[in-house]
Amino acid sequence: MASIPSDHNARPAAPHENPVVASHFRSKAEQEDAGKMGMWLFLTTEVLLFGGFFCAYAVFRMLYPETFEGASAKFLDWRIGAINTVVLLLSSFTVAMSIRNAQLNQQWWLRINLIITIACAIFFLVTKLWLEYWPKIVEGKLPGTFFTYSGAMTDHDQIFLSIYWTATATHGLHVLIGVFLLTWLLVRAWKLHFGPKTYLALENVGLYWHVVDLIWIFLFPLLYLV
Amino acid sequence: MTHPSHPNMPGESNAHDHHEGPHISSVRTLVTVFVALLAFTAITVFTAKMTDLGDFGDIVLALGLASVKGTLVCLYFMHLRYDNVFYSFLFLSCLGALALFLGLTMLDINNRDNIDPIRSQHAVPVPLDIAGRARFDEAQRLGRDLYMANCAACHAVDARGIPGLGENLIGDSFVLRSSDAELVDFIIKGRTANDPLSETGVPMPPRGGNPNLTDEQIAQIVVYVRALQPKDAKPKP
Amino acid sequence: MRSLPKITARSATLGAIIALALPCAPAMADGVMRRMFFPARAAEYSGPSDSVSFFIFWTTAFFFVLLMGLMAIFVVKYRRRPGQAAPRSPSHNTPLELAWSGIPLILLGMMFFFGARLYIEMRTPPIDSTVINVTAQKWGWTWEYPGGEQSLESVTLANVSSPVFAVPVGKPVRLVMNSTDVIHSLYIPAFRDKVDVIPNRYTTYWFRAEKIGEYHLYCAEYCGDQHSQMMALIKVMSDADYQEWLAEQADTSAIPLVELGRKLSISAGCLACHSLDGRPGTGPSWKNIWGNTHVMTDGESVKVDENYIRESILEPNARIVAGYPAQMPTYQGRFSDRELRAFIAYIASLSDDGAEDAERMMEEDDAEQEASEADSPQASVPTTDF
Amino acid sequence: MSAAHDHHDHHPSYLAPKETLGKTIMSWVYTIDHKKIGVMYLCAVLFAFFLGGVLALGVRTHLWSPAETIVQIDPSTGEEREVQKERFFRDVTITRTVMRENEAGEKVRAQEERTFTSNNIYNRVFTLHGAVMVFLFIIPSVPAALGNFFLPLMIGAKDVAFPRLNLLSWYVYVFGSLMTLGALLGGGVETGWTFYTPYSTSTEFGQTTLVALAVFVLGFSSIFTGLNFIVTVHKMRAPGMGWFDMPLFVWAIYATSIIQVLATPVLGITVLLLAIERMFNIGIFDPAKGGDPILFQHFFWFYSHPAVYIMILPGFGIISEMITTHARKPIFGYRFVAFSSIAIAAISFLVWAHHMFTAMGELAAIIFSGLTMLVAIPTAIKVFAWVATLYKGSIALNTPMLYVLSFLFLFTIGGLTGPPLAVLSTDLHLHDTYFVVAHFHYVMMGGTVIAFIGGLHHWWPKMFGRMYNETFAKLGCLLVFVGFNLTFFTQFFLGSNGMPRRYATYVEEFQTLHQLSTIGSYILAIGLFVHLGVFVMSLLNGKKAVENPWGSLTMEWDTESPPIEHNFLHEPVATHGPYDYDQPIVPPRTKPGEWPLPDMPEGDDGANTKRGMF
Repeated sequence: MASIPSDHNARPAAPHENPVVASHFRSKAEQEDAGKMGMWLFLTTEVLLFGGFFCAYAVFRMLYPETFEGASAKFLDWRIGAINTVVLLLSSFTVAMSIRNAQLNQQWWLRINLIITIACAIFFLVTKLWLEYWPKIVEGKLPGTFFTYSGAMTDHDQIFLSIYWTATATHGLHVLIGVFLLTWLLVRAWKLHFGPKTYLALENVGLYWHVVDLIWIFLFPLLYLV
Repeated sequence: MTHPSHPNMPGESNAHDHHEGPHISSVRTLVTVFVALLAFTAITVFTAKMTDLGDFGDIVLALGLASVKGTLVCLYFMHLRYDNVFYSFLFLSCLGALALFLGLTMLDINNRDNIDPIRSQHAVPVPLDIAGRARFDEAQRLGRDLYMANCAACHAVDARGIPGLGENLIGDSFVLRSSDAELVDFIIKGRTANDPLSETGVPMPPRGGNPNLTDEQIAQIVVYVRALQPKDAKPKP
Repeated sequence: MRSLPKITARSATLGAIIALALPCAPAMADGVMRRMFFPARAAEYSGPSDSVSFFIFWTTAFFFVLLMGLMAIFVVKYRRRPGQAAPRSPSHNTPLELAWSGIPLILLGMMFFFGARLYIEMRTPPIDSTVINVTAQKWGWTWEYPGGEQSLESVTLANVSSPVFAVPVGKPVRLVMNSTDVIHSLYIPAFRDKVDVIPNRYTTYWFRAEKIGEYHLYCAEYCGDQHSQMMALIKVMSDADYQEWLAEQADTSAIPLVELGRKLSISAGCLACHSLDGRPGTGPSWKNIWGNTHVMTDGESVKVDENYIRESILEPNARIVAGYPAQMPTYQGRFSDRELRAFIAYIASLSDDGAEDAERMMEEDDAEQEASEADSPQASVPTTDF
Repeated sequence: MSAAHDHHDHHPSYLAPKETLGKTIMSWVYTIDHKKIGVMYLCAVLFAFFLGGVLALGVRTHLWSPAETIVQIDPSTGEEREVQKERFFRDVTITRTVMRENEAGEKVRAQEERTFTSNNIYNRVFTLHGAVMVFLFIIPSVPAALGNFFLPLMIGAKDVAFPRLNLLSWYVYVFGSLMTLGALLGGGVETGWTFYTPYSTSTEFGQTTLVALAVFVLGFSSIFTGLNFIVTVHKMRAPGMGWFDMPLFVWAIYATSIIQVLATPVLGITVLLLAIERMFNIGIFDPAKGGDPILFQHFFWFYSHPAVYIMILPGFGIISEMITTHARKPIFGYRFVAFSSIAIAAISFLVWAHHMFTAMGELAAIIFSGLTMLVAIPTAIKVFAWVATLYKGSIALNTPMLYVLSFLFLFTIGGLTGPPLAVLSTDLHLHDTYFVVAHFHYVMMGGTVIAFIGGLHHWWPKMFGRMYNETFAKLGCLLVFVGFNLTFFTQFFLGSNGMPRRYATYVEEFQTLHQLSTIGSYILAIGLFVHLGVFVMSLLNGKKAVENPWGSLTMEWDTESPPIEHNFLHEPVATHGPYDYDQPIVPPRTKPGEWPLPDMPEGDDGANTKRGMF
């Protein structure tokens, strides 16, 4: 996608030195502002999408406080949640750093920070699947039809589990999408697509990644702690 | 291939707001924010696990700390502090929409039976709640007879259950943990055998299979069963 | 050029006509308007509810006439004429704009206030209300009167046999409602109220009937195939009639078994799904099924006999006839043993070759009735099926 | 790249065919031109409108007679007798093959019969009528078809901010529509378009899950369109065009887009949870498992009430454009009208639960009833402003203006029948009756659809460069107006007399009104077909349209009819307001100078946007 027309005999300019403005924009600034505003608008939709889970959580917590008070300790291990929180915070930090790297044209640091971010994201997913989801599947701590856990104490445990599974699975899906986006960024970083003038894609994916982190910041205490 | 912007355009100002170049975060700021986030996470975990502020207090504290963390992420990692103020406005308006959604929905669900002062008493009449201690003994006596006539066949005369038929009512955690009103409600509705929460695999017929049992009589049965339970058992008020 | 005073004069005339018409409104409202707009008023709060409606109606009608009148005048007066440009006129007028924001706000505030005040009344049942337990299910209503009586009377509404429910005139009645399956909504147009009936929750509908008569009851929340046939007839009767009616419903022992089954199948809403003419509905038709063999969804073949019918009523989803949805709610705890036998006898009697079986069951029942009457004259002590 | 653009011939219209048929088709399939996408949306939504209309006629025809063939028991004698009534939908028995275990425990194929009763078929038809009309037609109709075409033209931009996202939104829309059509063919849905739980989670023999997922997919299309428009309005206005120099259609689309972006995600999560509930019984909305069916209604209406304004706001915008142009008057109270759009968008998030007054708690009901009253204010401001705009105008009684007048008539009725539904005590009587049906058809069809058809006439010369037959168009308008009123005005009386909605059968006292309504629906359908004929004839041999046939002052008329591929030959500059009809002379809009137009073939146009944007 990023091949540069090379019918000129001069050295093809590195992509990050030669930003392209699409024909329907009046200027590069207009294009970049538009791109970023589009991303922010998309992020508002993400927040409201997860808002549905938060609303369901709040309502059922209000209806069945006895279930929700005990459920986190009964079904979830806060240590795994805490580790994952730290990992996500670290990845957020490295993404923020990588934007700085692009702004200062530190190409190697940019790549290293992106690699750390991707590693964190994959670590998060692996922990989630291997240490959290798999044991629960084995024990039958599943929502709805698949709920076979034998140690249930209150009527509404499975409501908690339904919210836990749908919310964390949706969040996990966003992390997975983030992994793909970050990998795409890494490939582009290797092709020198990012520099002080051209880091919009990096910034936008970064914003997305921060929102994924932000949602986890709220999911973690609600599901694992209180 | 591209064309430069028009420098003399009168309406340029609406196209973009920052000319002086983007803000570059310093390493120190980012590291400080990251460390602060870790610290707040540690505080959240610590307070939730080690202190007991009650259900409500725990939630308020945890959400308060999460909000602080979220604000830090927004302001510094997401650059809102230095960026176009319209983005902050956008983000806040979506949080506002979310707050409306959450707040008004909870307002409805929390208050749905409140305005009518007598309905909540009559919907599921529980003698313990409306008649107080005075009628307790009588209710227990009536409940015993009703229990023997309607429940003993499956739950045994001593209420300790019959394998393959009825659950043990004295030691069962479900019975112990449920409030009186919940138990009455449960008996009225019954439970089918294929309900995933059924522990016996045997259906509990609504109203114990006797349609003539009134809600009040069921409540009397509950009073009787409570009397059989160990003295230190504390069902929810 | 048209001068401004002329227009004002014309608007003033229009305004005067409307102003003159307004005082007549209440008088008209009670006559022609009410017949056009609303069904009979039968409950205490039907009248107040209509009054709020008419307040809204006349307010909105005023604005409608005003707007459409102005529009019509402008269109005629300022229609395009060749070679004549539009005269200049101001393109905004802040006081006017504020006025047409503010005045509607005040009127709307009044509407809201009247409506909310009446609403609180309509949702606060008096403490001395008679409580009737209402159960809704696909597709029928069951009213359980304070003494445990259930309606056995039925009428035909929209070609469907529907139950009749009696209520006393002048006394507050409170329906405590619950649904066994999906959301329904109890709606009696003559009472001007409807309340949703929600599974796993009790909702309340109260009224004080004022006028003796017969009124329709509908289900107003969409609930599936026979939603439109989930009707009933409310009979408002004098207290004496009401007590007599209750006594009639209470004593079923004199009703022959097949007849009892027929009555129950209407009042319990069975016929919403099970036709009597052989046409398949949501459930299999009852015509000629007695003694037949059904193929179940799991491939098993089952003969329709006493045990099978009993099981189908009490545990309907244990075995489903192939080709039908598992829709039927359980009737566990709803019928006495005799009532179950009544169903069986009635279904048997609907088959060409089931008449003998039905006869036999009726004879057995007669014998049993006699025996129990001899045994204890008051057989209304709660008994268990276990 | 700086080609000479002095000659129009070098810049063919966006409709001009390419060298070969294949290339022409490809130029549409891969297009990122907002005009082509707008036209493709137009075709798609008109198809949806046709489909929904046919389903509506089915509903109305079925309701011609009150009840079906049934065995009736005479209450006095206890005898059974048969009553015969012809109805439109009949019982249908289908045979299907199922896998079944035989006695030996092996799976074998077996034939199974299943009967769909006429009621059941009626339920499926009205459900799909609602779902198709709401999700496939009205929501995308004005914003995605007319908005896509005219929003960039009206603000003097070459395209929307994200052209590819725009094309993607069309494909997502088509995909969602195909899922809905697939559901229609695969057995249909019988839940009502509102999918209320627990009914929707417990029905069998239907494609509820598929339709829920289709709605999820369509939500993305809606979000993409809204997001695109917000950024376009913010960033791509012509030089000199401030916020209060924008046409009111742009304001309306902007307000609509805000709602689309903020409300649609909640619909997404709602239908997603519904689909998961149906697949895995997770119990969040299922009362049998401790879930709360009323919570579903909150979720659903938090989107679906604002969605009402997604439907009607763009219609308001069209009316503002048409009324100023054809009365040659500046809109009365521009700022009040512009802000009222934003106010409606904001208030729309506060009123959703007035759909649930019979189900919810009393305190919340009172609060929501009070908040609902607020919506009436900005709406009233608009209607007053439109009528005031006519004052001292020069009103041309052509088809667009006739549509404006019928809009004002119908929408005012629709709006004024809102208060009885927002006031608590009266709503208890009218909720879920035909009164509601009539009310929202007056708003959605009498409002949005009338504005949409009027707008099509208004902009038709610009979109396709052809005039239409004025006489037949007026005839169509008359038929639509008469048919519509006959269809739906009767329903107010049905409703206030206590006829509940979604009824396949009804008691006989309502028959006369139902039959009047059915007759009206056929007149309405004939009127719509007249319009279809007018449009087809116009495309085939309509008179060629000039650049600005109505003498309008908004920017989209400053280019050729139909517009060239890159909209404007010279860069447009906002030198005067959109409604300066009272100015004796308006300065020309074009600014001499460079206005780069790529002269490459349409299919390769993506090269220009290669890296930067979506």
